[in-house]
Amino acid sequence: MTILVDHNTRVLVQGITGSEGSRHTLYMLQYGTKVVAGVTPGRGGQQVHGVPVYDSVEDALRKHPEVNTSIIFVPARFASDAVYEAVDNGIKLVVIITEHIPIHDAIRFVNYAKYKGTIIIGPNCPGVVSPTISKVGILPNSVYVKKGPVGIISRSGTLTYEISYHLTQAGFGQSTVVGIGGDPIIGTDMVEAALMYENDPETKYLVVIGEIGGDQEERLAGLVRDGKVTKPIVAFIAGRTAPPGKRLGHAGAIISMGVGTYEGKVKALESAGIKVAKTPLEVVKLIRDISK
Amino acid sequence: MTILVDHNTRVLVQGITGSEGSRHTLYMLQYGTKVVAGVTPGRGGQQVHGVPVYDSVEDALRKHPEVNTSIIFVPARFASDAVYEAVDNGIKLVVIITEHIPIHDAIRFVNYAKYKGTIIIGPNCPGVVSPTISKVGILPNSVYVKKGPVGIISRSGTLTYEISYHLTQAGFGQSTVVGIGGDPIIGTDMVEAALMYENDPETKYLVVIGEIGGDQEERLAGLVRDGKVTKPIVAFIAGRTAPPGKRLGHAGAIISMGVGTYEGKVKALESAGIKVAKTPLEVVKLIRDISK
Amino acid sequence: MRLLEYKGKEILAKYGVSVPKGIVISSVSEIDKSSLKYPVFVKSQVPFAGRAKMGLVKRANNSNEAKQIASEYLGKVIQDFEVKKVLLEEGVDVVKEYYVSITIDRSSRTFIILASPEGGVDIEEIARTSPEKIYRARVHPFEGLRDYTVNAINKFMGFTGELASKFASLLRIMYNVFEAYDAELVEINPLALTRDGNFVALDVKIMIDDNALYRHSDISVEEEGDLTREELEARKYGFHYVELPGYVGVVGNGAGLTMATMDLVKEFKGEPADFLDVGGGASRDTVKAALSLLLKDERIKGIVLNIFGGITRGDEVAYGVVEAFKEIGASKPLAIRLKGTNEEEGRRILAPLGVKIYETAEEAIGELISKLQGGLR
Amino acid sequence: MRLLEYKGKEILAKYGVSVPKGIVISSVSEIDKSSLKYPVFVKSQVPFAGRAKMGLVKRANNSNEAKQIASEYLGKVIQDFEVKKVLLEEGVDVVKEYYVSITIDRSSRTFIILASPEGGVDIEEIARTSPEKIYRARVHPFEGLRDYTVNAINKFMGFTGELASKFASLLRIMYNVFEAYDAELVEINPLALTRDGNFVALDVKIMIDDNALYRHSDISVEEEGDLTREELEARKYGFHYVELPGYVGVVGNGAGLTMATMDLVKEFKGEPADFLDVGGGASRDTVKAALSLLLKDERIKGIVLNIFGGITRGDEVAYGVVEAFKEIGASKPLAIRLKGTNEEEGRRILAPLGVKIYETAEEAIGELISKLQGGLR
Repeated sequence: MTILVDHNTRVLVQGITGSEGSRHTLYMLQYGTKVVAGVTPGRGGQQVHGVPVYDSVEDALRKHPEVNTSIIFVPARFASDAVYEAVDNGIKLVVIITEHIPIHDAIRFVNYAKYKGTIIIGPNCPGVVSPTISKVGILPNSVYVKKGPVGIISRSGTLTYEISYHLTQAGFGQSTVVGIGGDPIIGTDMVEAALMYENDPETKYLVVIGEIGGDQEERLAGLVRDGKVTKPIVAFIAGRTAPPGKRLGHAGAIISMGVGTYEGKVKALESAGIKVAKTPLEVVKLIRDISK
Repeated sequence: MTILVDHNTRVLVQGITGSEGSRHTLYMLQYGTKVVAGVTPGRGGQQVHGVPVYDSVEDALRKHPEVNTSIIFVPARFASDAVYEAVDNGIKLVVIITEHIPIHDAIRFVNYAKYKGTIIIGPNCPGVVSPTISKVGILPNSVYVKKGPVGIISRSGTLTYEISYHLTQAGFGQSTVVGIGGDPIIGTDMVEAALMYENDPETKYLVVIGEIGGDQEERLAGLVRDGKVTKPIVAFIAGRTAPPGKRLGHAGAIISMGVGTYEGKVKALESAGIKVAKTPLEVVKLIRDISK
Repeated sequence: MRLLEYKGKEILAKYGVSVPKGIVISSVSEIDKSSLKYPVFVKSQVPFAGRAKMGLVKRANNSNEAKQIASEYLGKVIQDFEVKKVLLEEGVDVVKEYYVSITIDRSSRTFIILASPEGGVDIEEIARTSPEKIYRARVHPFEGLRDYTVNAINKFMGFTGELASKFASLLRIMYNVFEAYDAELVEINPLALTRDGNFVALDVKIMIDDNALYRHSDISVEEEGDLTREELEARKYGFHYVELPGYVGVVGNGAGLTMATMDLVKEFKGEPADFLDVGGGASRDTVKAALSLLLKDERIKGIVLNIFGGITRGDEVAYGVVEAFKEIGASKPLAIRLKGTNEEEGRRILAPLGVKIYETAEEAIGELISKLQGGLR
Repeated sequence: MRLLEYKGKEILAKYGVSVPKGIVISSVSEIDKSSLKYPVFVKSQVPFAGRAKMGLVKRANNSNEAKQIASEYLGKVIQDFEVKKVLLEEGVDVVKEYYVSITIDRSSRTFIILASPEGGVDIEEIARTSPEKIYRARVHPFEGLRDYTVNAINKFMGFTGELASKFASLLRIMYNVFEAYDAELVEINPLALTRDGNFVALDVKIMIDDNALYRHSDISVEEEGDLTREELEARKYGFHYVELPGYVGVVGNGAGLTMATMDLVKEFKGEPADFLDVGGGASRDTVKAALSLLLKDERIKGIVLNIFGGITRGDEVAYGVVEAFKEIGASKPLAIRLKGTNEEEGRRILAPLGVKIYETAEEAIGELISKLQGGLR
């Protein structure tokens, strides 16, 4: 088993005719993902890499009622609309790749999706992959070649690929890898993702890739202390050398109100018995130690 | 067993110092309801019929964490605020007696409550009573004196008392009686209430008191046809002689777009095998027939 | 409350919707002062549908005709409503007529937009005869009107390009008005597409939630005069009253019980003359006013008062009855059914009147109607 | 984007918040034209905190003093930011100072109001030393700011009667501004209670979500001049850049990987000179601009470029490097780590430069730093 994405995943690509949407549709198809339809308003009737394009989600679902997952490449100004369209049409998992979505928009659609029972991953995230099974995202195909016992939750994009790559090189395949996104407001946070893995029998260990800013890592530590997450965890937190009060790229990565420092996170994690790696490569070492 | 209200019900009265709030607090106490606290902003520290009054729900819950139910008597202009306060404080059942709440307010707080997992009964409703156990409402104590196998769902107030009275006179006690309210937008509709009764082993028969207008009765009939509600139902629909396009009292009771006629409702109900009584007294006769 | 056409148009125009050029008058003399181009449509301002069929909208080719029609309308009483305003509008060069409205969808607890390329006719008629010609788009208040919804409606309506963006703006304005005014309905029917490619609202129906009127000081009930006499009376005393064509007066407490009482009157072969719900917790003043209204109504031959007390107290009801009788006189047979809260006190207060108090509504109505029908024969 | 104080005050004042009487100047000559009553506070307009301690706010007793202070501020470059505006404000008769702000609460995904009777100091300081003095009220966007929340805040702050209703209005205005401007923060600190019983915003900090700036045409970035040089440059090329005090230039793709690269530099006993994230799917132009910025920075002795391609393509990155080298010259040691999408093409394109391409970031950084430290010794 995996979380979020599995053999039954049938994908709709919103914004399929854009350059990113089109390119990653190809990559997903190459990976083996069942991409069954795409949407771009006004482009109904076209095809992108053999995938039929529709004017609206409603039109697409009428022809492809098996769709249960959507991935959004729509530009930021129109992305919120695409999210509502997916949610209102009852799609159960929506992965938002788009970055630069206004935070006031995100806070509303994330709450709306939760209210409607749709899981949102992102925005500003690399997506989800269950290696060798299905990928709904932009993670590089070449990295995700091995199924295995490690579940990854990451606030980062490229750093995830980096760590996944090293894990795979060292023989540790992954059950599912979730890039939850780096924005301050995201649909599924570290804690929620960890609870999903908790119910997945194939995931034996968790790798959590955090960053400075926010309190997700601290809340995850709380969950572990409360016994609600019981699987062994190895964490890596980026931003040890980041100065407070500055945003480092991600809007999410800012230390404020004394919350979200590297030290605070490491302390919280370690006090909950979570191993914290100092470098990306050390993650592999710690997972190896645990798995012995 | 009962639905919504039982031996564990602990009630907070919002608007307890108003004349209605105060009077019905007394009646509820006399009925045996565990009314443990009341709220009126600015009146914290007072008592109403021995029930302590607080300035806010937060204050009340701090002292009475056992509260799980709220009843709202706050005047219409302030009632929405009271609902949000109850919902935000995690109260699981909120019964709104107040009438004349603007419909745009209701549509928002009803959706908000659903999103937060709070059950709303009303607005503009007589409340809920599980006879001899607990009452959260304004239904007359003298009518609700007998526990029994009949579950009542009603869009009406006084008509409910009338029919309950006749049922009790005829020996048919009630498990729970829910006055769902007569406004166009209500927190729990006939269909939702029927599904609650479906899971209550003590409820053997349902009495549904409908009215012209809306499509709740039609949707209930659909549920019965789909086998989702299986208990025998007797219905009475008020407004057989009402002219179309006119509102009869309740904002809910208006026939429009050809939806909500008496004939349409009776047809839908009967085609689902539901008996429809022509007069309130006939309800008793039909229940007697069914129970034989 | 249903706004009169001109008021609804004023609001939509303020938000940017095109409406025909026109003037609202309350006296014929105002017509001469206007600079309207003839022909014009002279439209009596009444708060109900079907004006054209009732001859309440007519075409005038010059100001004399306009004055003649307007003077015929002004002061006319139709369905108990007195016409106090008349709208004169210039014609519009119409290519096609559409229907569009926003209202509340009870079952999904959302707003809903209805749009149809078949305008000008009654939407209930379209809904009955060709429901596939109406597009229904739900709009959740938590998300607002989204582009994807607007696109879907445009597609259904067959609007593309510039027309689609004009219709999109129109929908957004309607939605804003719907929210801003606590409306239960904002309807444009017909919505005209003109020869020069614009949308013009030919007729407008806006219904405002009575319970939210306090938030809308620009809408004044009395001044607009768009309520019937009974509605105004009912508003004053806080009961709900609807006139019906029969001869048996019906008073109850609670809408359901009152409707059920009407239904029983019919079941006993009588004809209800009204629906009058004194509401929950009615005071003696309300009961007195309600009963007085019916006692004074010459159509009404007898009255049934059906009370099952909950919030409503039997003693208050009884005092109201006593006071009404004192003031108007016991001119008509009255059958009282009184149960519930303070029933015993009520009976004691009513005893001096010598009126029979029944145990059930069936008995009360049965006896009253056989008495009346005896009297009518 | 952090608005300059005067701009934040303008917005709040427009919505009805009282601010001290004052003028904004961009040249000293404007002071004579004003009718300010002295003494005034002369406040340099810079987008960061701690002005008072840095001597960037001073009191002037007459116009000569004001002119002298203003001329000292105008044109001054502080933390790489050039002061272009100065605010002169009359004093306010303060009884007590409070703190109030609205921001976003990530974990609950709601808005949050923070209020404290301890104003004037840094809120992070209060949060650390006496967290019980801060009231935190969550406001869900689906319900908006409710009375019960306002009441609770008033109670905590100790406001009753008229003061409570004035503070309630203030909160509502702040909330409206917060929503209307896509703000991430609306903060008034200190909020003064004046002797005549009014609230006056003495200092204001508004942060607008960069991603929503397109909706706010009244806020123009360049014109306000409230961005540092690097921020402006980064905005132009679409990468994220933060200057740090070290000597090792860091470029990565993705915030996490770039931070991890910085951390590795430190781990290998180097000092990162910057955080530069070229973002996802960076074009050759972006890479070229990023690298050029660091190549030109004299503080920087060597650069590590750490790319793990996903959206970002190795060939594009490589072309960017080649072009930067062509333009600026290979003046500093560069350690490149390139993995992922189109890695092989990238290596091929970079081959002519003779730069070593590493397999892991650890190797690249390790070798670079030992080379630099060798050179520094």
